Amino acid sequence: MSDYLLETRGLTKEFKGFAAVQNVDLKIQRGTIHALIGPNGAGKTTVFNLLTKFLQPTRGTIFYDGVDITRDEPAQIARRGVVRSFQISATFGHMTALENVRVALQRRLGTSYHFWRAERSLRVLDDQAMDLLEQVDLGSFARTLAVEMPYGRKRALEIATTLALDPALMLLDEPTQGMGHEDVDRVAELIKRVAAKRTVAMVEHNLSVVEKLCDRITVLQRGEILAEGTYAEVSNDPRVLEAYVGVEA
Amino acid sequence: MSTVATPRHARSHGPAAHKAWGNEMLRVADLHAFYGESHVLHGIDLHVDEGELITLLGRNGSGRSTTLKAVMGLVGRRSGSIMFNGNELVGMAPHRVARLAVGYCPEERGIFAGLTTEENLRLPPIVRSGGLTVQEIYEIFPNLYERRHSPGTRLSGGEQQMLAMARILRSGARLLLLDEITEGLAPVIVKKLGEVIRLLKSRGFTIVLVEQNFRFAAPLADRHYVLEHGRVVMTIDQAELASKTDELHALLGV
Amino acid sequence: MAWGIALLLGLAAPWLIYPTFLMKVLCFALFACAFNLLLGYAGLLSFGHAAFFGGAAYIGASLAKDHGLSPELAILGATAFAAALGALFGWLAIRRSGIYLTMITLALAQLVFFLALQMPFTGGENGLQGVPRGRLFGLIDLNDNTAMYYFVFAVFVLGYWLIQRTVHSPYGQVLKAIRENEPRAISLGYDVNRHKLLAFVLSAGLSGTAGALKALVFQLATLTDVHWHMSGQVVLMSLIGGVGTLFGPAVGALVIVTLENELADKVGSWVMVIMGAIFVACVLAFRRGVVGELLALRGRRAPDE
Amino acid sequence: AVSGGVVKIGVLTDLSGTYADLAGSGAVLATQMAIDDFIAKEKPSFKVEMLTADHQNKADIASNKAREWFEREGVDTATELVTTSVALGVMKVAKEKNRIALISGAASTPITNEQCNDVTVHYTYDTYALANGTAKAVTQQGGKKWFFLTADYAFGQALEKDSSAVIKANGGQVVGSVRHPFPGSDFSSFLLQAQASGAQIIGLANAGADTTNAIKQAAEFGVTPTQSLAGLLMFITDVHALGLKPTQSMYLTTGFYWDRNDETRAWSKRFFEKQKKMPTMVQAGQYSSVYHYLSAVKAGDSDDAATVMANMKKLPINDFFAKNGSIRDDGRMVHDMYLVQVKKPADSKYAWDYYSVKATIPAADAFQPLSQSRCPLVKK
Amino acid sequence: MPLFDIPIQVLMGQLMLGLINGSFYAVLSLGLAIIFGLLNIINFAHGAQYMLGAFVALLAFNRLGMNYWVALIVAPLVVGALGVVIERTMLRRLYQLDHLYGLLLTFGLSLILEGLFKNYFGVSGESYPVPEQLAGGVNLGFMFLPIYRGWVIVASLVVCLAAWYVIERTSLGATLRAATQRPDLVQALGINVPVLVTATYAAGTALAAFAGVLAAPVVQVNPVMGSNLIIVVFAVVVIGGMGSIAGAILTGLGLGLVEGLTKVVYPEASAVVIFVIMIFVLLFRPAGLFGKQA
Ligand SMILES: Nc1ncnc2c1ncn2[C@@H]1O[C@H](COP(=O)(O)OP(=O)(O)OP(=O)(O)O)[C@@H](O)[C@H]1O
Ligand SMILES: Nc1ncnc2c1ncn2[C@@H]1O[C@H](COP(=O)(O)OP(=O)(O)OP(=O)(O)O)[C@@H](O)[C@H]1O
Ligand SMILES: [Mg+2]
Ligand SMILES: [Mg+2]
Repeated sequence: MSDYLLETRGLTKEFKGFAAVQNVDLKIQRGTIHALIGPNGAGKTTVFNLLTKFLQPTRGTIFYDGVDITRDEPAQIARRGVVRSFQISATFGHMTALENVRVALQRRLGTSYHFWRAERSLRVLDDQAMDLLEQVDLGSFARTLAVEMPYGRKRALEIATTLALDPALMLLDEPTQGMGHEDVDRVAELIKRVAAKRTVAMVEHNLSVVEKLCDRITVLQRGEILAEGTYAEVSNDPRVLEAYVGVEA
Repeated sequence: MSTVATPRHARSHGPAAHKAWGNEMLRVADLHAFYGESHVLHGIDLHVDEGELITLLGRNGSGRSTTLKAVMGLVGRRSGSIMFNGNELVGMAPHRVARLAVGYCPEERGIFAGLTTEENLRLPPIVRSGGLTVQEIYEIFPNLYERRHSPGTRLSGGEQQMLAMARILRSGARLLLLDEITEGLAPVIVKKLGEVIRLLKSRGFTIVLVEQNFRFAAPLADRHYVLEHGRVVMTIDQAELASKTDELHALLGV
Repeated sequence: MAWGIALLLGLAAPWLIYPTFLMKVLCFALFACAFNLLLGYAGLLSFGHAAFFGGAAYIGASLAKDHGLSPELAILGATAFAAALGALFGWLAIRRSGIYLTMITLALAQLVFFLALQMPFTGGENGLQGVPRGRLFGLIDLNDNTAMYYFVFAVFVLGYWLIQRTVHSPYGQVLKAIRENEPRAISLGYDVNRHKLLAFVLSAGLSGTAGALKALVFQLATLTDVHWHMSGQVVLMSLIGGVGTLFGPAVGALVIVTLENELADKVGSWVMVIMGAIFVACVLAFRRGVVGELLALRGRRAPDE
Repeated sequence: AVSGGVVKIGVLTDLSGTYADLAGSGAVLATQMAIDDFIAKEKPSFKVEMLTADHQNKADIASNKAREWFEREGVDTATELVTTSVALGVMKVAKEKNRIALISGAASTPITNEQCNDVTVHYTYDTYALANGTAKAVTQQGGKKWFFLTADYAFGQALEKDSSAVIKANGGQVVGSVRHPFPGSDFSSFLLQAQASGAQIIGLANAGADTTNAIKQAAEFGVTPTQSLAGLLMFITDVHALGLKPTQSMYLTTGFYWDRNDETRAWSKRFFEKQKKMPTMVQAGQYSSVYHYLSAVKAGDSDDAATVMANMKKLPINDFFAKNGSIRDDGRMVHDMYLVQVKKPADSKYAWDYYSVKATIPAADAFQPLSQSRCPLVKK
Repeated sequence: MPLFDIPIQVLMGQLMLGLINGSFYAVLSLGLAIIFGLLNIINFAHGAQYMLGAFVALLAFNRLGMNYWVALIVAPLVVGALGVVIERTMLRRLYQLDHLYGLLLTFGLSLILEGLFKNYFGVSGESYPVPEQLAGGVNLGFMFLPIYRGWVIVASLVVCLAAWYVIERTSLGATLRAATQRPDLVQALGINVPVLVTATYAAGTALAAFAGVLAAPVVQVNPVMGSNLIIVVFAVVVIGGMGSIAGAILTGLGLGLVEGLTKVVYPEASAVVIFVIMIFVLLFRPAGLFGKQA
């Protein structure tokens, strides 16, 4: 078994001759929290989209747990245990928080095509769903429709939903985006907690969150890897300071 | 959002009322902005006098771009007051704002894929006399002249950035809202842009500059506003810059 | 409780209202509810549902008339046909989304219309006439209007039950999730296209049931049932009643069929204009439809309902 | 006696669709005229009421309405019933409810063949009469080589088949045919094929807008006058809509022409005053059928279907519409038909002066002979 | 059927006729594509607007004695004005919503228009005479081509080329193309996008009316002339893909030709051939022949 849970080789994505991601060799180590940072448009979200097959890479291969998954369908990737969150909050708006989480849990029952079964058959999942909601402090929101929840709570719900799949690898795209201080801290805490048993890759602009959480950081710029290392290494890299922070150290 | 009332009334008092502000060009007061349900700006206050250049600094996501978009009317919802030369911009359609001689250069550059360089350049209508001619623009940016017939999106990042800026210079806009114009550009082009900005300043343009690249912005600006979580957390005049550098670095997380 | 009352009303109705009219309403109500399963619960607007409804009407009529099948078998056969057709349509259409999907279903339905016009067994523009209602399970003579009514009512209740069960089933939950946020549903590991396809098949199949039933009630199947105006009409029914409400389309069907019937001798040629105006009014002002507006009203009064 | 002292006549027609011009409100007017004339002239002991409805060309609406009329309103006869799918549907309901269906507008022969029943009268015309009349007359006059432009569905195919048989029987020859999709708006391609076929006559085995478009485009492409067109199902409204220029010299068969004699002129002028259009054969036939029906009710002093039918079949029909008319066992009302030729624009002297009557086809020859009937009611 | 051994000349004739029909498809799908490009709305009322164009010409001729050439200008203006009203009062309120509502609204409008005309003018319609200047025909050797038909090809090609030129080669067109890509940004650059949108819808409907006037002397002018045609045009548009203006025009012409050929080889299929092609195109190129892959 390789040390790396996820590995890309020469990953490239071109949009009409414009390379959004170029030759990216990304290695995510098992059991770590790995951050992807970089200026806007550096290609972070695109990398995530490639990893989860929302986009087809133009070139390059992706290995997950040693298996080549470059040709997998998005849903297949998810079933392998790679689950992502979205940059813009992605909940199921007109479903309650509980239902949001339950829909994720439900896949395991294998009844997703059973249109003749009663919804009652899903109640067996309620306890587990409640559990997950409690984990992200949403216990009191269980019966609230997702649209009616404040932004920060929605992101928490999204994380709970992601957790429901018990993913081996979680991909979080700017989990703290659009949150106030308190929310940021709570979500950071949460990520730390859930990352205990799994591998996490995240895109994050909030460097203090990155510093607090991440074991390893990859800095992207214009679709290419600019630097890689621990927070200390990266934050002292003059190229990073120049390109990302915009100040020469 | 009760403060909205004051500037709006000021307008109804006629020209005399805003004369009192001196040659102030733009005043933003208690500006809130929303994207759908997320509340991004929490009461921004700032002002720009004619001929001044100010910068908006802050980390990613602090709301700098949103401030510019809010001025243009490109956010989902906004409240508060934005006075521009005696006109209230809140509630005004974006094209009317532009017609008041406000030029906007978005952070993603917004070069139109289906258009050639020259078509991109000629797209914005002339809103005031005194804009640069296409000839002058090509003199400033010779690269653009060379590539004038190629599709806008085939240009390099730097060229696209020049094009995005050049495009608003032609229209005669007097207030330029520039978002991260040095983003992802090679140092040599950044330097070039610095010269252009100086040139524009000397010609009397008023500029609001959003920058990550503090080194680029510092020597150009008359005043800096530092934003965090949609609020102005610090204002630094050019003169105070040296004394406040540490504080600033802390805020910017450098 | 409300369902109990509705059920009782349905059982008593033929003594109060003209049964043939009621049967027509029920057939269209089932059709509209089935259609709405796709529009309201899977978020897919088909403009080709006439193909399922009318196609099944022909198949059901032919099975009963030319092949001498009993009514229940004819209906089952027609349903299976419509479901298969739905699978085919769906397979082609879900490759695209939004407006494209709508246009594709419309065009495919046009193909079915031409087939219906030309195939020998359909009787061309004369339609398939004189379809025997036959004996249900070989026992009950459906030529008796009351018996026929209760048969239609039973099928409707069954169909409606199946739809509401589908909506509130594990599958329905996934479908709802897909409609709310498709990329998110994919990222949870659901094969979105196959779920959509199933919705297509179910909706088409039940539309077919409704079509075959109607063919038996009126003892004929004609081109009207496969014409694209029929596809438009079922959209209108859903829109009037309330897209995304379970019972709304049935109400919409009642409204439209009543209008059609009443307007026939009152306004004559204005029917089309009036239908068009209702369409426009619904889109501009009452997008929630009758039932949707009522639910919203009740929701406002009792927010935690 | 007449139930309730009232005879109720329901006019179920197309008020808004394709057939609104040839039947539609004109048929309603004709019915009202028949009722008024009957009451004025015969002074019956019963009252007569008329109901109308628009079936929108939908068989289910029609049969639903008919059923409701029969069951709830006590309507005694459903009349007009243009378009065959509607007629067939309503016939079934009439049979079930033991009322009468008086068909004027529908054209197809199954009405009096496979699908016939003993409560239906097919009054004005049918496709056999039209095809037979036109094809026979044209062939006999030397139009031996035919090409068919056929609407690709049952009705068009039936027209083509019936006509072909007649043509061959009269020594003619069918050199080709082309099936065009229905509805079509562009016939130029098919006309070109017809042109290339070397036929003398192009038979239009279609109806309505298809026929008018084909005629119009035939003139445009110079198909006419080198080749002649024969409309197998055409109404005076079609000629009116097209004008005489493209239609001139065409042959067609009709059951009625307003300008045929003083009697037809007198009635048609009354009709014209109200409708601002001259009557089609469907509208004139509608008048005649309703009048005849009421006479039969009076004769038997009953509105019971069997009695009325018996009397309708017994009484001869001789009015401005029909000469030597009688109703056969299969429900077919047979009467003289007329072969007409459309006038050249120069020969048309006044409004609606469209036809010159070339021949009268006697009732006995005009319709499908009973010997060929596929109607089970016909005892052979 | 003795049609497979058709001489080449007949085939040429049929291709010519296909081109004529293709011209109508091209003008109509062009209008649809323009509207779709900027408004993201499938204009279901396109067929009704085409019918309206023909009727305006017919009525103006009957009632006012207006000649064909004037009608060719006036009818598109009148229908375009109606387009302005529709966009301003109705469509405008739907842009925030799912695009399907635009489809439903225009569907309702088409019912209203068709119904009104049926009421007032009956269903058989009337003939519109071929303008004197274009009466008669020329013998091309392989076929007799009515001069009017030749004019149809020329006029539609000219209009299509003009539309293509305006959109692809002028500054107005540049603005339009930019607005389809980023309406918000274009507006922020000082262009009145709402007016542009109104004008675009009006122009699209005017094109439909133009096609209607062109068709008036060829087909019987009646209230249903548009509703059957439009479904075919939708198929044309799906096949072409909503991507490009040139694509809409080329697909329209091409499918006219294909349909023309089918009428000779297997006429029964000519009504469905376009739909069959559509299925195959969707199987192999879901975005259409010229559409941008999603
Ligand atoms: N579908 C697409 N077509 C064309 N270009 C695209 C597409 N998606 C992304 N891009 C371009 O690819 C580049 C990388 O985009 P991406 O979204 O990955 O950036 P990012 O690093 O996530 O930035 P941010 O921090 O703003 O989220 C950008 O220039 C973007 O405009
Ligand atoms: N279209 C949008 N929808 C929802 N949220 C948005 C949108 N655009 C920006 N935001 C959010 O608003 C906040 C402020 O964004 P803004 O773009 O103004 O930041 P910024 O200071 O310009 O930073 P940078 O450009 O470096 O990302 C961020 O949290 C961002 O995620
Ligand atoms: Mg991103
Ligand atoms: Mg920004």
